[in-house]
Amino acid sequence: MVAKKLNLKDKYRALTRDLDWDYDYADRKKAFPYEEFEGIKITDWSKWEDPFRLTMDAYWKYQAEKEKKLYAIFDAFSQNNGHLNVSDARYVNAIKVFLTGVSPLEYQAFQGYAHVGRQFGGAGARVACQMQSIDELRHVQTQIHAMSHYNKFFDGFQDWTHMHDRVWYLSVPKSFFDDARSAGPFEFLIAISFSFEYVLTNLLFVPFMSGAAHNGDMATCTFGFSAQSDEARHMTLGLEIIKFLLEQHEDNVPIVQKWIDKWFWRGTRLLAIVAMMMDYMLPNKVMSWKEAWEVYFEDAGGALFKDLARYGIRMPKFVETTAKEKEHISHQAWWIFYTHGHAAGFHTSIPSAEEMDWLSEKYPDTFDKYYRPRWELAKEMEDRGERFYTNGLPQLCTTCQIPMGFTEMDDPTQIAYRSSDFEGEKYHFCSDGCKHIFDEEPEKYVQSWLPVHQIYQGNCGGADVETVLREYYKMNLGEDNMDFKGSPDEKRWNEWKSKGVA
Amino acid sequence: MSKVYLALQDNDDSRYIVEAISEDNPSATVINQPAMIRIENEGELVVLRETVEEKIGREWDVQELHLSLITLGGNVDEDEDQLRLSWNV
Amino acid sequence: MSYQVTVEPTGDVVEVEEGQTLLDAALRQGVWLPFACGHGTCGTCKVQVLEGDVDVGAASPFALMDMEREEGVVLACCALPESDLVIEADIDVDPDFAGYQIEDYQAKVVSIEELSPTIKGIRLALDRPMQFQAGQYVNLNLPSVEGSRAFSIANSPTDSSYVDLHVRLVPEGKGTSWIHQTMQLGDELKVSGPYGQFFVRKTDDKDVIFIAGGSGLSSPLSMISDLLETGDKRQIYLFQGARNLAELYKKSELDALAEKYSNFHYIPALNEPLETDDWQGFCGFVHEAANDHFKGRLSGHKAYLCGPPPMIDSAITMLMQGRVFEADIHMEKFLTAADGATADSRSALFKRI
Amino acid sequence: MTIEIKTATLQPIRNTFANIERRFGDKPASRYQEATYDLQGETNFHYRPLWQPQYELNDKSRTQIKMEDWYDLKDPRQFYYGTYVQQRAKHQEATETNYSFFDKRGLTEHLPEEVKSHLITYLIPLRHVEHTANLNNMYGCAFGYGTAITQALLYNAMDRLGNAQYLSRIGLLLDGNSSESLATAKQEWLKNPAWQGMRALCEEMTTVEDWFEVFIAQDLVVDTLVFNLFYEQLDQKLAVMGGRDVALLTEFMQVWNKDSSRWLDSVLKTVASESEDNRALLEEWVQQWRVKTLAALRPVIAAMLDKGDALDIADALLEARLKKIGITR
Repeated sequence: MVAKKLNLKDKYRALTRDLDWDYDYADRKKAFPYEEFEGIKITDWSKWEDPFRLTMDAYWKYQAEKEKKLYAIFDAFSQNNGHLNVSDARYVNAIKVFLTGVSPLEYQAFQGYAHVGRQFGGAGARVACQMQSIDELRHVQTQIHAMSHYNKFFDGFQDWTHMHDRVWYLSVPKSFFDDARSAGPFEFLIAISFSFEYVLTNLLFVPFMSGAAHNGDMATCTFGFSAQSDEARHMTLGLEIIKFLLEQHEDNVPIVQKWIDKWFWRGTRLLAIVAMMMDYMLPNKVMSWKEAWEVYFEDAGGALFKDLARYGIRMPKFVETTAKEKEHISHQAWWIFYTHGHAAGFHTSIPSAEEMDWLSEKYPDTFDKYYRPRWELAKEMEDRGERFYTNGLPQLCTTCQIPMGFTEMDDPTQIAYRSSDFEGEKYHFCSDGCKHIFDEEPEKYVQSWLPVHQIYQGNCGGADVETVLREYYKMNLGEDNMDFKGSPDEKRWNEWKSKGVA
Repeated sequence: MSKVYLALQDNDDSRYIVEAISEDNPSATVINQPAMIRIENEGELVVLRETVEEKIGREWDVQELHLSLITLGGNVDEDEDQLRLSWNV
Repeated sequence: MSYQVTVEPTGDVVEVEEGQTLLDAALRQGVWLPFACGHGTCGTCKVQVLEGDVDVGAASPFALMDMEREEGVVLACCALPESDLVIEADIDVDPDFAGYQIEDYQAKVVSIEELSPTIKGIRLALDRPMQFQAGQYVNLNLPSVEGSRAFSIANSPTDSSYVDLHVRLVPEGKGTSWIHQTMQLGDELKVSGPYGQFFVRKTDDKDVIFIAGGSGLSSPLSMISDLLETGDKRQIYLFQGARNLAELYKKSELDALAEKYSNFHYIPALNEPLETDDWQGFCGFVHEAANDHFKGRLSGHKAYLCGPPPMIDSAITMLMQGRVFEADIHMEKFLTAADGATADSRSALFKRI
Repeated sequence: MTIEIKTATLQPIRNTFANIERRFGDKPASRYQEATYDLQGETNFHYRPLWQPQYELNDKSRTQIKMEDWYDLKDPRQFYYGTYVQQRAKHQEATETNYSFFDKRGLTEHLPEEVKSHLITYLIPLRHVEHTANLNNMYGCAFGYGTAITQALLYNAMDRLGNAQYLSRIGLLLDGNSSESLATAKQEWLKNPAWQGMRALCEEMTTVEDWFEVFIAQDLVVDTLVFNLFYEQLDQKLAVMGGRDVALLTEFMQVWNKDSSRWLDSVLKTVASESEDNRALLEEWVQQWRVKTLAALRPVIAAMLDKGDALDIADALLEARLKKIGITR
């Protein structure tokens, strides 16, 4: 008998989706209980198109090969003291932000996809999510292993997981994923697979990867490339889920639109941290945040939303605000950290004269007018030995949890304040986008664990900032925080460099 | 009597091997150096397959030691269950 | 210098220019390949090279591993052909695709008919019968015109000793100008075919909607004749669009078919009827006629679109708003020299439309 | 041999991450440790799940089992992602060789019809049991606490998908890729009265709430019995019937079971020895699911194996395992 060649699509179906069956003895709704409460209507799971057709044998084979290659590079990196090859020790602060702010999100993604990878009633969708779950676990673990060597030579990496659960600015990324995971299964997928992985992920990974490459960071660059090679599955899952929901039932369209509006805005707020990294934290610059936004969102996203329009989906709400924000957001975010540098787990710094010129060139309409004067003043004060820190605790936006430092985009001298009343309490927001999100689901956002409120309420081990930083955050004060200038990181770096060790 | 020693590349497999050696040779000294782990002991040093397997969580062939080995000092006595270093008198 | 790349398992042929990537060339020529990042890091667009030489380009070592490189796998988004190629991609072959062999034929012009002021119908007798599926096209090599020109076959496959083609005169178009102005009865031409993935998915028993514009009546005519001649009982709707009555060709033939077969419905639409046309039918664009006929609820149908890109684009939007989606939309875009360079940056949301 | 390698003197300022140092002291840590301990968020969750407002996102009370430190449930195989996939890739490569050997030598044609029909009626339907195991291990991964156990459950879940796919490929070998044998085997699973007990049990397991109970039911009780009955006892019977070669196709599952048992035994031993409450609870769960599983298996085993004591043999094995783990005394 000559075996006929089974086409890949039919074979994959036979090996995955055909494993499931219709229940006769137990209540299937009890086995998959969370599919309906969001109002999403699934009429026919069989219409799910498998976004990729990877069986476990091939998965093991290819992923093992990737891991072998990746860990060979990690081993070589630490054996050769690869950290000495970075452009400047200041660069390392960018990856401190990554390990404390982003890697725990990969972990949350692992958990979120494990949940939906169990809960979807459709076997095709489930298996796709399971594979993403294990990929996300891979990402967090390879990131830890890539940073493990840096941790041995620089401050600020050592308590990344403890910090993620507690530190004020890390509640921005943490609340983002807590929000997605606490939502229903379909919202989770629109939030993470579509809005984040498909629409915005290039803005996170490409700048970090090319930033690493431009600054001589072989380890980060390599895990970045290695992680991106899994993204094929993740991005196609993002596209499949949105098409599937939009095609299943027309009542899903407004629900999906609402989620896109919400998660696009939440995503842009989360990315403020990438914006400041690109413009201020990389000694060797890649491109400006504004340019990255134009290439990766405005062009690519524009084409996507043009296609989505056919389903009756429009551009996310407040997208017009982001067109203005790209001129300001990185400068304002870095200013927040500069003024609170004593409470940050990484080192801040004032841009050098050359860097300011670069910023002027990249932001001809805004930098010289609004931001250069601030930095020049800060520099003057620093030179006089009067480096200042803002001592009070900032008010936080209830939704995105970023301190209220962003301005009205039509008047960059005016801090933006929005507020809503709910059950007798007043809640504050940094923008129309964040206020809108709150107003749609106030019961959810009143639960936010706002770090500043918590400190005031005495839930963080003390009322004064120093005790909180030392005891509750477990920061090594004088080592992890404050400016790069004068830090132990700087001192060691200069010693290594002057001795010519390498 | 002089010390016998093993120097291993500082990689993940070595960490389990060192853990096993430390357990089987309580008097041995472990010195972590850049990219390298040196274990030395007065008189004798033994690497037992069984202990390494327990630490590393899989089957382990004594000859796999050579994948991570940089150098050693002492006369070698190796079989399928162990590698023993000592100075022949 | 350009190379010909044959994409298996569909057999589509793509011309790739020097320095152009496989993916770019394929997408611009309407051949869909799976892709996502577009710059060599994700690996979605892996294809297997079966014949020929390729430069793998800037593919990330993680997206394309050494063992895959050794096996001749490349990423279409980075790969630059260095010879003619045969590649195999992860695309589905439709169960309704007959996959008739593409061959070269010698053809003779046996009739030239004026179908409308801008469209000529020509019949080419072939040196031997050509098996094809209704909806497919042929390539013509015309004297003194570089390259080949594609035209859909308008006759049903029942008699395959000849092909009927509908040729609209494209202003500045060298090929169509030659056909309209120079071609004579008895001229000999080289023809190759059959090509294309446009055919009726008969295994899906949904009712069908055809939307045709300009000379795009050719394929639907062949497909409808084929369905009706083989006694297919599903409901068949043909929406034919033209500017005015003179351009609405084959009307009486189609009226007669509708008369003869109760499951065939013919709805012509004119978007700029002349006063002298005394037009009683639908006024407006052809996609509007379809939308109007079904009152915006088109789900449960399969749709076949054939015509110029703007018509296709409007029809897809109308269909999707009427809840007919990609899996049920099939089309043949008539790209002319005038449409060539307008390919925008596109998303990976849709595969075929 | 005394060659000294000269290295630059660059002293690290710390040996590992602070959380690892707090647990194991200031010394270099293994990759397993750095990639496992304390990874999961533990406090200050922002919102309660809309789908389970009675719990936090990560919540220890999703099971009645109590652990002082859930990270005690470490994996003796030291599996983090990298070591996991590399280990499985090795097994996969060997398995691939077996399958292609089987295929190339046309061993299907040499199988007696009776063996083929046994495979379709009894072995291939197990892919649906494996599918259930995939769901059940994902359940534990999603609702469990601490990376030590949740990552191992995820690897187990993916393994079960792999097992189901290998079982399906046996079907494709038998039917020359027409999928007919898979369709027939599925009908057996759905319609054959002998299978209905097992099918009902599988369906029931996916509705149980306590994730640790699901884990016990599936990975300890069902798996111990099923692997013995279908991969050992059935294997012996097939060998007698002239189907010795089938072992080539099920080797992966056998190797896998050995590997996974090592992990399971170690984890459950830790849980059972943590407290008498835990042990008693485990025992209660085991006894409940043991009774149900034996009843569910009885008809299919009676039809499949000629030996009257097949179930007893499997059950004795389970009993021995429970003793070894310390669940029963």
